Amino acid sequence: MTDQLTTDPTKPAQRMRAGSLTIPLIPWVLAAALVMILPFIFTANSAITIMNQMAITIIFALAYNMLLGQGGMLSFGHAVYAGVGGFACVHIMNMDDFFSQIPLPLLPVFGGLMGMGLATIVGAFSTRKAGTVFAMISLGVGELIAACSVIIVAFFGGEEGISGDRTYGMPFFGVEFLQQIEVYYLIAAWLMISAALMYLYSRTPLGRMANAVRDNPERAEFLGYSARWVRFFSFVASGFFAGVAGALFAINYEILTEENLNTTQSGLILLATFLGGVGFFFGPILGAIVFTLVQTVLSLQTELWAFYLGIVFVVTVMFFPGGLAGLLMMHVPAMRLGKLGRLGVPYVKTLGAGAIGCLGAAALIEMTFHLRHASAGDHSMTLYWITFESHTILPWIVAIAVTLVGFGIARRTAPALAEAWNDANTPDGAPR
Amino acid sequence: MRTTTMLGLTTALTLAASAFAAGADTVKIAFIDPLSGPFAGTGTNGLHQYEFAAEELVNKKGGVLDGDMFEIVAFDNKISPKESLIQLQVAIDQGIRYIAQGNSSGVANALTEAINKHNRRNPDDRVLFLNYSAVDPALTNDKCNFWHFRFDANADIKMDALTDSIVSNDEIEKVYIIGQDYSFGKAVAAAAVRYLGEKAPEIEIVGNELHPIGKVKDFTPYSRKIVASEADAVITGNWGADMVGLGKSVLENGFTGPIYTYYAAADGITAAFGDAGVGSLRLVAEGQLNPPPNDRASEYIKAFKAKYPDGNLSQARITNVIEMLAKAINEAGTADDVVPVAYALAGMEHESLWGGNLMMRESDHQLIQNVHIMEHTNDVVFDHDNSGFGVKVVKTVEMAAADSPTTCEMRRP
Amino acid sequence: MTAALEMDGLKKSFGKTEIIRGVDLKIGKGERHAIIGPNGAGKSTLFNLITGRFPQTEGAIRLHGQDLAGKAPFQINRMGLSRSFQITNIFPKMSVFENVRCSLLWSMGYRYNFWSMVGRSRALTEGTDEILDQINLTARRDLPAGVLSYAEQRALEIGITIAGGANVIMLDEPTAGMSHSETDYIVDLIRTVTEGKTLIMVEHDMGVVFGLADQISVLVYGEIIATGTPEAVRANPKVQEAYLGEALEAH
Amino acid sequence: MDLILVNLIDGLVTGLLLFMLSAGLTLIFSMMGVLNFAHASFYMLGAYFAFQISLYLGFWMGLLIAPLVVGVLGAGVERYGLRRVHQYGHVPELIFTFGLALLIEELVQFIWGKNQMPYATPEILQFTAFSIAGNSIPAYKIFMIFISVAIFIGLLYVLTRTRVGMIIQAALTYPKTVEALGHNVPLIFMGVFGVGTALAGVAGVIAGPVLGTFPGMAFVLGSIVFVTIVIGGLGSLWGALVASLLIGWITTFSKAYNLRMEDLLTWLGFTKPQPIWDSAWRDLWSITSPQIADILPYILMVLILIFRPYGLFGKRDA
Repeated sequence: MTDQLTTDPTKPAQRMRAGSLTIPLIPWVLAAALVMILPFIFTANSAITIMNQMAITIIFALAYNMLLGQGGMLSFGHAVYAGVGGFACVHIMNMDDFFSQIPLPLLPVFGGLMGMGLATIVGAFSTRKAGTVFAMISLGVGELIAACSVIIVAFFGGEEGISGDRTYGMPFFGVEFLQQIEVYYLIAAWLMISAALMYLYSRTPLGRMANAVRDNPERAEFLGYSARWVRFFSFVASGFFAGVAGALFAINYEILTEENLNTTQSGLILLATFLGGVGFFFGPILGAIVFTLVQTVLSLQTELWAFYLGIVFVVTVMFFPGGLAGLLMMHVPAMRLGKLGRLGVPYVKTLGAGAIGCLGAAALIEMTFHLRHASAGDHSMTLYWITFESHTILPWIVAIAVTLVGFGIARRTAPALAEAWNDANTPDGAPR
Repeated sequence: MRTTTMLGLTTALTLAASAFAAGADTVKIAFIDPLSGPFAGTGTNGLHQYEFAAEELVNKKGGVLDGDMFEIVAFDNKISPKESLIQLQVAIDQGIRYIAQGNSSGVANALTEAINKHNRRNPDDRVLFLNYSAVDPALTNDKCNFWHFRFDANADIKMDALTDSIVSNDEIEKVYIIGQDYSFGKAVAAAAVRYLGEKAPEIEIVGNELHPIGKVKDFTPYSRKIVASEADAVITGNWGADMVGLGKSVLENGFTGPIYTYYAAADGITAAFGDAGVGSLRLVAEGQLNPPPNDRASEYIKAFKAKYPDGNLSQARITNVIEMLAKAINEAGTADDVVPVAYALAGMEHESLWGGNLMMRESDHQLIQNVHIMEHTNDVVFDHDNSGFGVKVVKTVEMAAADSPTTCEMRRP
Repeated sequence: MTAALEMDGLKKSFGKTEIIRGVDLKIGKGERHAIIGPNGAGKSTLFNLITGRFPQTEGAIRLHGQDLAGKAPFQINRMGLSRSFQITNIFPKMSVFENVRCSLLWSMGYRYNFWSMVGRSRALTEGTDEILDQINLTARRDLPAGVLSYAEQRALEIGITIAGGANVIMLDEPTAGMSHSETDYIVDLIRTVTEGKTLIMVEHDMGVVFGLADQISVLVYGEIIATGTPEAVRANPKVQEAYLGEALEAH
Repeated sequence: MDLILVNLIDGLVTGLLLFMLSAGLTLIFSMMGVLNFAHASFYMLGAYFAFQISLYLGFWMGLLIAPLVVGVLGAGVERYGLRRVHQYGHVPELIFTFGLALLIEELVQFIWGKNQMPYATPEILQFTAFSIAGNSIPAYKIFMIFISVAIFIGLLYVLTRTRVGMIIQAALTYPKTVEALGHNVPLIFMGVFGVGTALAGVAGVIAGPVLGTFPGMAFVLGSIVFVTIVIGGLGSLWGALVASLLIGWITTFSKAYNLRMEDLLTWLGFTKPQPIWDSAWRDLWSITSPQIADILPYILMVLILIFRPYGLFGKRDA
């Protein structure tokens, strides 16, 4: 026991100490560069629209994760803070005299303040408890405000929502934001600013205490911090950035409707955040990217996209509670040991086969769906760029065979992968 | 880790932009409506009607111009305004110039605004909006624009016809108005009050109320009130599950008078009412299926049912959209520049497949057409939902509201 | 001179059961005071009352002469009282370093600060490392606290408790469930880190009690039956009768 | 007034239906400490299964078989899903059931499509039981009341009068002790989950024909069920009953009577701004009670959570 405690204290500590003093700059610089370059790679307006949507979702998901991941508060109604921020911004856009006095890039500040204002009011009573009580209050408030959106027409515009025109703002260095690409850079700038601020927030005393309160609210109270106020401040900060996301939505789409507030939207952001992983700062970023792609791109390919998303989500919760980010970070120890390469071949063998099996299973699902729901005369269907007759036996045999073989190989090679995994995570020379 | 993300992003975005190559010999029409989620049934059925109409009415006759074929490209908007705007952008990027949408006035509002802004900001790739179903009167009034054309009769026109029918029925002395609590439900209620007040002030409106949209589990309390009010007729703009829920509950609780509706047919609603709705359900709509207006229409319906046995020819106006668009493109001599096409469409007169004349009013781009009052019955040639029940025309208002006023101030290029 | 901690007719009932039945106790500044008593005597309840976890039913508690009635745990902590728990109560997912740093934040005046980086404050980092050094956990600095051994977690618990610089330290059975060598280690640790502070502890291990305390109170069925120096308590017949008996003789 | 009596009966039907759902949910909550977001999805599955069975074997066999199938499915979800997620903590558990609810909705659409199913009440019950001042009470409603009350009494009997019930109650509070006594606690948990979901299944079977069998039926009812058990107090069976009836009557009466916000505001001493159509408050003044009937439970829940976080009948620490 005692010798365990008296191991040489200097070495590992020194190494890590440097890490905790400085904030890693390289990923941020890379991310900024990437964001700058992207529109030159994907030049189509639709690609830019999708990237705008992605950026907005990222900010929103990061804001949401300030609650879920960092504060341990599960909210079922967070869309209302983004929504109300967005609605406020559209109203500002419609105040001709005022709007022509402020440059468009400053608009998100107003959205943020609005989201923050609402969060202050709601947080005043909802953050007294965490857990189920908080979740249920968030659900109740979310439902209430969503229901108000069709009743209080003066502010929310009813089911049609309200729309404005971003170009009526004061020109910003001559830019009037007529084109998607100009909007892209505005959103990208806000993305970087918001992400950086949220990251920095997590490094402040309050941000650290949010983690402490999440893990053990009682202990935090005995350290001089009121768990309630820590939660409250996190909630308000999260409301601000959600409002910023809402404002950017208003700028990008120039319209806000009931769907920005409803519980479906709140549920989706929970889905995206959890899919990405709540345990790491970059988790929600991954989640938002993947989720937006599924929603806008996969949905062009199959009408069953929500079904697949549901499966992926449930599987994630069951087997990878750390989400995508957790999966990636599982590889860090192996990388530290410089043995990441050893996983390559087993990965290709098992995951490749597994992916083929999944594609086969998806094909079976699509074919079943086509068989059941396509119009009776319509026997031909296209899958993976192949057109065939869904009512003949051959495609079924092929799909079943692909599925079975894919999963079969994956299963066969799984032990080898596990072996390789253990190997890659064991320092050389250490006893196995 | 970043590289994997990038890889995924690259593939996905390439996919999104992949269908870039616009075919030289096709005129593409983007169909932006819900194809997944709760309203997918209606959306998919609409898509089939578009595909069938394009094939049957244009492509089989040799296409437009010098043999260009119509192609319907489907986009799933999940009935969300936000998704609709994204898909609109994708469609425009694919070189599509014609946007068809109909489900939800909220989406139509978002689209018409976005298209108006897009056409102003990008004069090189302007698009037209063919609204085939969204009936919010504002779309051809305050919010009208040069790029928007509505092929359905709007809520006011329908209410005009509907109240005509009520007024001509001597047995109706008390009317109950109930609807979903949102813009369309309110518009229906307001129009009903206005027209009844103008046409027959002696008819008493014994109830006028709104209920939350899509949230009501049990309509019994509402039905009780309706029955207790001794109303002779009910007017509602409800659709979907709210229509079935309200209608069934009202009938179950002993109401026997007529229920005037906008959307109580097809999409499972006809089947859900079945025998219970006979003698009560009335529908105001364009497009006559029963009795069949002419042989051509009968053939068309039969061919459609042969191809889509589970489908419903529920939106007859879709054939008008396709035929009139084809005609306009031929008149304009181009499918790429939408401005002459729009000028050709505005003011166009056309004889509908379903009988009667059509006229696209130049002042507000509202199609003027015959509006029918139909009743839910099993005495039909062509049924809905394969249920043996369908709707039959009992009264027709010719060229309804042809001279109705509009507040539209259209700016033309 | 006011006492560090003072209890006056303190009572606590849960429903109809009275757990603390009138406790009067004065603990002077700098005292090392152990509260002992048989199981179910109400020792932990007494701790929970003092630290604001439960509200008392009757009576008063004063910290440096200030009434604690109606104060929440965090307010009491800010007045200079800190406690550890019988069941290890740390932040298991955070690193050892972070555990200690969090407990320093309030006392170093950061409060609800959201504009400065904790990593940038040299004072904070050094302060934390100093504590880690004191509790001999420097080598474990960057591990998640949840993976530490039991004794290490107990050490960390004490570290968290003293880090805030409170001058009244309350330890609830700091050596519960430990082996002999571990116990010795913790006792040494407690002795050093509470130097110059008021220490109040609940403990079962009489070796620990007699090794550390200079005052002992005996709590039986919610009442203090004796208070005094170890020797006096040991000699008190009431105590012997009520509780200690053999345990003390054996020592 | 006669209408009051009629509304009382209607509200009772709504409330009892809600109770059948919330009873299972609250049992599951007191056992696992987690809100099952997918609970209403099992209700939907009950309706769909019963519809499918009724096509071949008639309504009554559907009433018998469908809940069993749903219960077995529910037990399977507990055994292979929740038990696994349990180790990660409460929040992932909640999120798991949330995902499950989405998945079940998609699955139902995948199998049955998106339209409403023509699931109807059995012909033998298609008559008017009695009328009160011209308002007919269908026999099916009486049947619904009868079934719900029977289930409540049965549940109460099993929980308080039988050995199994004793063991369950003990296992809810002291799982470790009960396990030490030689009972298979995981099996009990699985059983309770199965019974809870089967109850939801029964509710689905009997509500499907009147409230409609469509993919959105779970979503429409879903959150209101949580609201019910939160208002009643998490884990309290009596609380669930009282809250269900309360919500049933509140919504029914506020729909049945046109209470206007205008009257309330005037009574409170506010003056109506003129002209009203130009005022920012116009929407507030025009609100009527039927308009907001179905969101009243949410208002009630938020208020209760603010002033009494443990619900009407809940224990403080639950």
